[in-house]
Amino acid sequence: MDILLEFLKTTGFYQMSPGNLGMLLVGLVFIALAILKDYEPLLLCPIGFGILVGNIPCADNMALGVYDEGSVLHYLYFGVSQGVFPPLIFLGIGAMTDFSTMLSEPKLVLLGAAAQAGIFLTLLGAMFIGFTPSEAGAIGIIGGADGPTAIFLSAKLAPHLLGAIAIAAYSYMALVPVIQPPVMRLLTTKSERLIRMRPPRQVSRHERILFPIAAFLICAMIAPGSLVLIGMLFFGNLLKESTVTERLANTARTAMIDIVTILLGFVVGASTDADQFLTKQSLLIFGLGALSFAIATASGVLFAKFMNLFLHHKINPLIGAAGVSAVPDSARVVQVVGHESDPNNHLLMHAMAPNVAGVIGSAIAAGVLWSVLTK
Amino acid sequence: MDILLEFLKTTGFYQMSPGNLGMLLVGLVFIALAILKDYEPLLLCPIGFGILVGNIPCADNMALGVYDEGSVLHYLYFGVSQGVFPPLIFLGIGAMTDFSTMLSEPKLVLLGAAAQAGIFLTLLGAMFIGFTPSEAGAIGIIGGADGPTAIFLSAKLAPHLLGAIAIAAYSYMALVPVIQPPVMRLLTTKSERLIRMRPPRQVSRHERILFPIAAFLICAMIAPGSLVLIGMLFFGNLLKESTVTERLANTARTAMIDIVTILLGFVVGASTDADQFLTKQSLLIFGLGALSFAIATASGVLFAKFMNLFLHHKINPLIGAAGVSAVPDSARVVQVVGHESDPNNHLLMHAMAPNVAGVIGSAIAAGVLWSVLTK
Amino acid sequence: MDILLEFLKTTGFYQMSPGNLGMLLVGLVFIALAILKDYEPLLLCPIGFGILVGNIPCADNMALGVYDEGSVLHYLYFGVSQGVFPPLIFLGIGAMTDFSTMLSEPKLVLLGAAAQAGIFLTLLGAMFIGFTPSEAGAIGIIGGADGPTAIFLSAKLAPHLLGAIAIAAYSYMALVPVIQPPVMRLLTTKSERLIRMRPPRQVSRHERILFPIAAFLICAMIAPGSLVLIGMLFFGNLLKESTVTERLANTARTAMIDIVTILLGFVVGASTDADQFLTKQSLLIFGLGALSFAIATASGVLFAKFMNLFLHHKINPLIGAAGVSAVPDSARVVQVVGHESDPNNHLLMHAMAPNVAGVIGSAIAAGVLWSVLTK
Amino acid sequence: MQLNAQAGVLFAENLSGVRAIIDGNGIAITITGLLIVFAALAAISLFIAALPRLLSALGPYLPEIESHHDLPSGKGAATKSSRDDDIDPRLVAAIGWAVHATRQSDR
Amino acid sequence: MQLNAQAGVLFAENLSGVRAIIDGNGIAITITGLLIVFAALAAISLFIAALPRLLSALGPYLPEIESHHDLPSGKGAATKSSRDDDIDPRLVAAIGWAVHATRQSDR
Amino acid sequence: MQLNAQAGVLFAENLSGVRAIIDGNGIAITITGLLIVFAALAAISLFIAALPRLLSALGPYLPEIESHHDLPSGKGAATKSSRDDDIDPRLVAAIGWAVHATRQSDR
Ligand code: NA
Ligand code: NA
Ligand code: NA
Repeated sequence: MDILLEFLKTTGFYQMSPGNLGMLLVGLVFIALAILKDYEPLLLCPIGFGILVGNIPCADNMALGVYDEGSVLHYLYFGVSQGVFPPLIFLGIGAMTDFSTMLSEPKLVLLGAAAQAGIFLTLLGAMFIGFTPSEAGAIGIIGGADGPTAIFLSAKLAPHLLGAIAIAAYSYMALVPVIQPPVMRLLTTKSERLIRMRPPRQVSRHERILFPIAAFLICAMIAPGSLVLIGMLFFGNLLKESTVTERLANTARTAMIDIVTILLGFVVGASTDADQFLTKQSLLIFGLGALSFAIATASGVLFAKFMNLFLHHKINPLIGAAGVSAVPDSARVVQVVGHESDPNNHLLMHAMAPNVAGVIGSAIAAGVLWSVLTK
Repeated sequence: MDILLEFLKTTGFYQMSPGNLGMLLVGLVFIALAILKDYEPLLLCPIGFGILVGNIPCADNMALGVYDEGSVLHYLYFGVSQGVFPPLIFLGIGAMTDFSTMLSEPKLVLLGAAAQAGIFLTLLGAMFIGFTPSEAGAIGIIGGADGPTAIFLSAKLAPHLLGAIAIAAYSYMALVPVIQPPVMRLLTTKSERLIRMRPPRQVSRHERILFPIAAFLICAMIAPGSLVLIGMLFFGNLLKESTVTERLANTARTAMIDIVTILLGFVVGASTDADQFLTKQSLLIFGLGALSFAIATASGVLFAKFMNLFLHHKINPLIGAAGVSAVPDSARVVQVVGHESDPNNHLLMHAMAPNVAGVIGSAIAAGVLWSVLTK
Repeated sequence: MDILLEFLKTTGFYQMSPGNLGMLLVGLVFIALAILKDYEPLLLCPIGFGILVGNIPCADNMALGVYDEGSVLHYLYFGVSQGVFPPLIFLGIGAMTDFSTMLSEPKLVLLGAAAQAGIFLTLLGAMFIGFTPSEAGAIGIIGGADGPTAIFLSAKLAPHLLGAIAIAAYSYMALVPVIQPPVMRLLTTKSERLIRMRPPRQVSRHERILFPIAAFLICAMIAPGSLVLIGMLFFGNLLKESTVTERLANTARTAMIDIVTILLGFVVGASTDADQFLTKQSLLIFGLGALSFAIATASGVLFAKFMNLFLHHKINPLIGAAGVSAVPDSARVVQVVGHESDPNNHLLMHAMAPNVAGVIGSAIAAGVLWSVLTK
Repeated sequence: MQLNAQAGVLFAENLSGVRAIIDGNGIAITITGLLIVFAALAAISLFIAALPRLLSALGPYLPEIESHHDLPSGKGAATKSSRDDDIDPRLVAAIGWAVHATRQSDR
Repeated sequence: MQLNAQAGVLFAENLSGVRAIIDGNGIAITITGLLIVFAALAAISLFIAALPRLLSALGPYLPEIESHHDLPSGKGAATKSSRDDDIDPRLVAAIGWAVHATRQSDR
Repeated sequence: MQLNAQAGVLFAENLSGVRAIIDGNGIAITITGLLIVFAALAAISLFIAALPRLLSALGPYLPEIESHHDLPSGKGAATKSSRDDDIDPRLVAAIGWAVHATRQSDR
């Protein structure tokens, strides 16, 4: 009965470590938040279940985990480790995003730039704590509040931190309704929160078709490092707006993005094996991540107040908070916080402009960081 | 005109062997069974056409076949040879399976365990005939009556037998309506076949959401080797039952599983080049496969009779036959054979409980075999 | 501020070359033709945007382009460079093609053979100009008027010309309404253009199921080199016609073909980096490509006139032009040109027969060329 | 070909018969396998049986699961949920026709 | 760049003109190619022409092809065919409205 | 494990504090990054602001964008557009029922 005894040594019970047990709890919490609180369920549910899968302890002679050459999870993880999945998700996002609000209120685009200050201040913080410049760049991008961008950049600059950065980015994106409101209330006065925006104008079809082409050329010429992410985003949007490629856009925003979302979330979760994941670095990354979301929110709000110094039609500074991206949750937060002060003030549509601008902004920031920090 | 003569030597007519001709006939029979008899058409039709493709003789200097480095079919076959396709199919199956019946009648789960005896007795038989332990394990899994599990395990334990094992597994799954009924009639009395089951109780949403999470943890802790298959199965089921990820579940059970099913069937068929496939071993595997299905059926039925010794509300032992999995065909066979004795006895819904338990059971068995037999 | 200066050197403005600028214009023209003229938008729109992406100049130390090892575009380009995408597209085309017209008028199949003369005469022309035999074969296949076939063959015979050949093939497929009509008018008399065709007969389900199986065996036995393309085409068609695999056919002709079409077009476009693409060879290839479409059209028309010498019920020779494939545009051109002479003469349905036969014909031609020209 | 040849060689050298089963630990593997499969499925069976009692004990603490709507992919709210939009125009036509026919026939 | 340069070299060294065609077996390739393409498509054409007669000869032995239903993926019968379920609520609303409006206007 | 260990070593050797920021060009990176992000989004913003004027200036030369139909995949016109075909029979039934019920109740 050696075989049975040998087998029992390979079971999870025999090999379970406190770290794995802790991570299993984290996975369960992610799933609970997704199902009970409806926090980004399309991301937290796959990541949560992936964490469960990644933290079942396994014998060393079986290639099972994300990091084991030749295992199925290793092949699926390829899409993450080589940065293939994020651009495909951007393609689908492009094919579902409507840039109309942004086209009708171009000045709000700048709020999407301001919120990226969170990225760079976090980078400085990470350097201060002792991370290398490359690591600091990858950690800073958490402040971009954009999962695919964070995965793409950390795969290039700091692959050994990819798991922690991805989990931090997605966790805080899910926690946007918790993190942002206090910062927003702190930095705005009651009268600022009451400002109403003018209704956006109607945007023509010609504008919507020309925009993705021109915006791609502008971004890619200025920051070629963002070429792939930005290219896929606007390519998807052109497929949507051109109307002659409707069937392609439809597949990109349904079957294709769903398949990639399932696999990406699952393997990102499965990459959090406690042995690799529970380190002092990961904890620091989580701390810096929370900081970066707060800074990004503050930057957006303060920049809106700064713009108001020069504008005749004032901007409601709450809208600046949507510049962090975390589409669409931070735009919803703006709506909710605005609602508290004036139940008849509807800011959601206006907040979408800095919201999608923030996606572009953090992709450009990623391109700059990649270009500057790569050897 | 050397070129023309040279070319004529590369045509199929010039190079055709009796083995290839025989396999072409097998392919045509598979397609005919799928279309005319409706036997598992989603599997037999792709496999059958794949057999045609794999048995057109080709010149050696062109990389065309599944085993030729750099050929298109070789790249597609990667999903089979590395075991990537089976977990993806399990993801889709999880997203379409309703475990309600099983949740309402937990004791029927044990029938899904009993039927796996077919796997292990076939393993002993294969060792007896002279197969190595690894080969015997891969052959035994045919008795699990689960195509993806069989492919996954043979890719790990005996890649050189993968084609024969896959074809045997899928053939007998299609032939379940032929193999099972005589065994079932032989081992049950008329009065046993007349036993009626109590109607299943209603299952709450909380139960259906908690089940995939808990069942995954139980299985993966006990048999980590089944981690990937079982993980994907219950992950898909959680996507379905959580309701907050409905769009992901929907893609997993339509576009994703369809694409993988097409490619998997096609390349499994194309891997049966007669030169590699028509061997004494393949014939032995086919013989052992038929045996394993019969043993599995008998084990399920007999274990149901054994359980009845202790139960107040007796189980109709026909239901034990559904424990082999081969979802949903063997559950239908139970319904049909029960119907013969009493046209008002509807066993289909009850048979689904051991049927899906059998899927779990054979995935666990595969995990144990992999763990025990791998070096 | 070295960092800023260094960064500015990596921007597109600093590195832009006249060649890249020219290609960006070409990309914009492709997109404009797709959206404004509705010329093959599902192909020209992805290719056009891909050309934009491929011609943004990038720093050498970032792996961004199609030809840079380890870049995302490189991984996606794998499907083109290894010929994986074309068979998958053929699978989808098979699942959407209705061969009924061809089954009801078998003699029109020969027109699909005649039009392939364009392939071989172009091959002679390319040899005459100084291309190697392998290169000449890959260039000749442009005359097959079938994008996936052209990509598949050039990946095998002349990978360094793949970009130019693919762009030429798709450009001329889009320009079929411009290239074909003058040739057709030149080679037919008014009275020939007025010939009416008999209405096609009804085709039975048995015929439609048996056809893909038998046609596959015939083609693959005669030209094994066409095995993969032809195999996928008829496999897709069997999935469609068998009716028992409707869900697989449906996914193959929607989600699957859409995903592959998006990626293939995009990376083919992105492979046209001016440094690699703007060469004397590319210009020659474009010239030969235009020639090959004209020759193919002429061959089809003239062969129809030749067949009329022996036929009682004359064929309208315009239909011969549809033999080039370029499905469905060349069939539409036949309808339009026929319409000019007699507004009540509807040739579209009849033109579909040589049109789909032309797809089969060029796949076989590709198989022969591969077999004859490969070492 | 090569794989096969290799397999053939192995096959020829293999033991067979009861000796092969004993040397290959066949019996131990079988017992281990069946034990584990039964243990796992019995554990699942017991868990399922205990689940309703567990849930009713937890009842007061358990959150109500709201009927959630399906969010678009966690990003891109500025989106057009394509599926909701494709009311088939033919369906609208059909409804229109049905209503029209109803009213016609009522007159 | 490298590929291209290499190709350029080949190109410069290549023969051209009629000599290149002869040396490269151009004529033989063309004849072979066209023969094979015609042979294959003629064979298909003949097969199609013979098919109706073949089928009517086989008629009595040929099974009727039943109208099959589409099975869910060969596994997982305990499934919910999702596509059948998604009657758009907006459509139901539209129908309801149409019927309501009809009745209103009839009064 | 290895990756981690390696990272740990790097981490231990790394500088930290203000010195690390200066040595790592942190300030320059931050300024460059923010400048580029603002430059790009400001350029987009200006382009968008100019777009309506640009379009109205180009107005007479701009082609009308016709409402295109969606072509099947650029090949295979002899196709069946599957999506158009799936009017749900249950919907037809529902419409039929609704109309029937309306007429019934009107009588
Ligand atoms: Na952002
Ligand atoms: Na089983
Ligand atoms: Na063609």
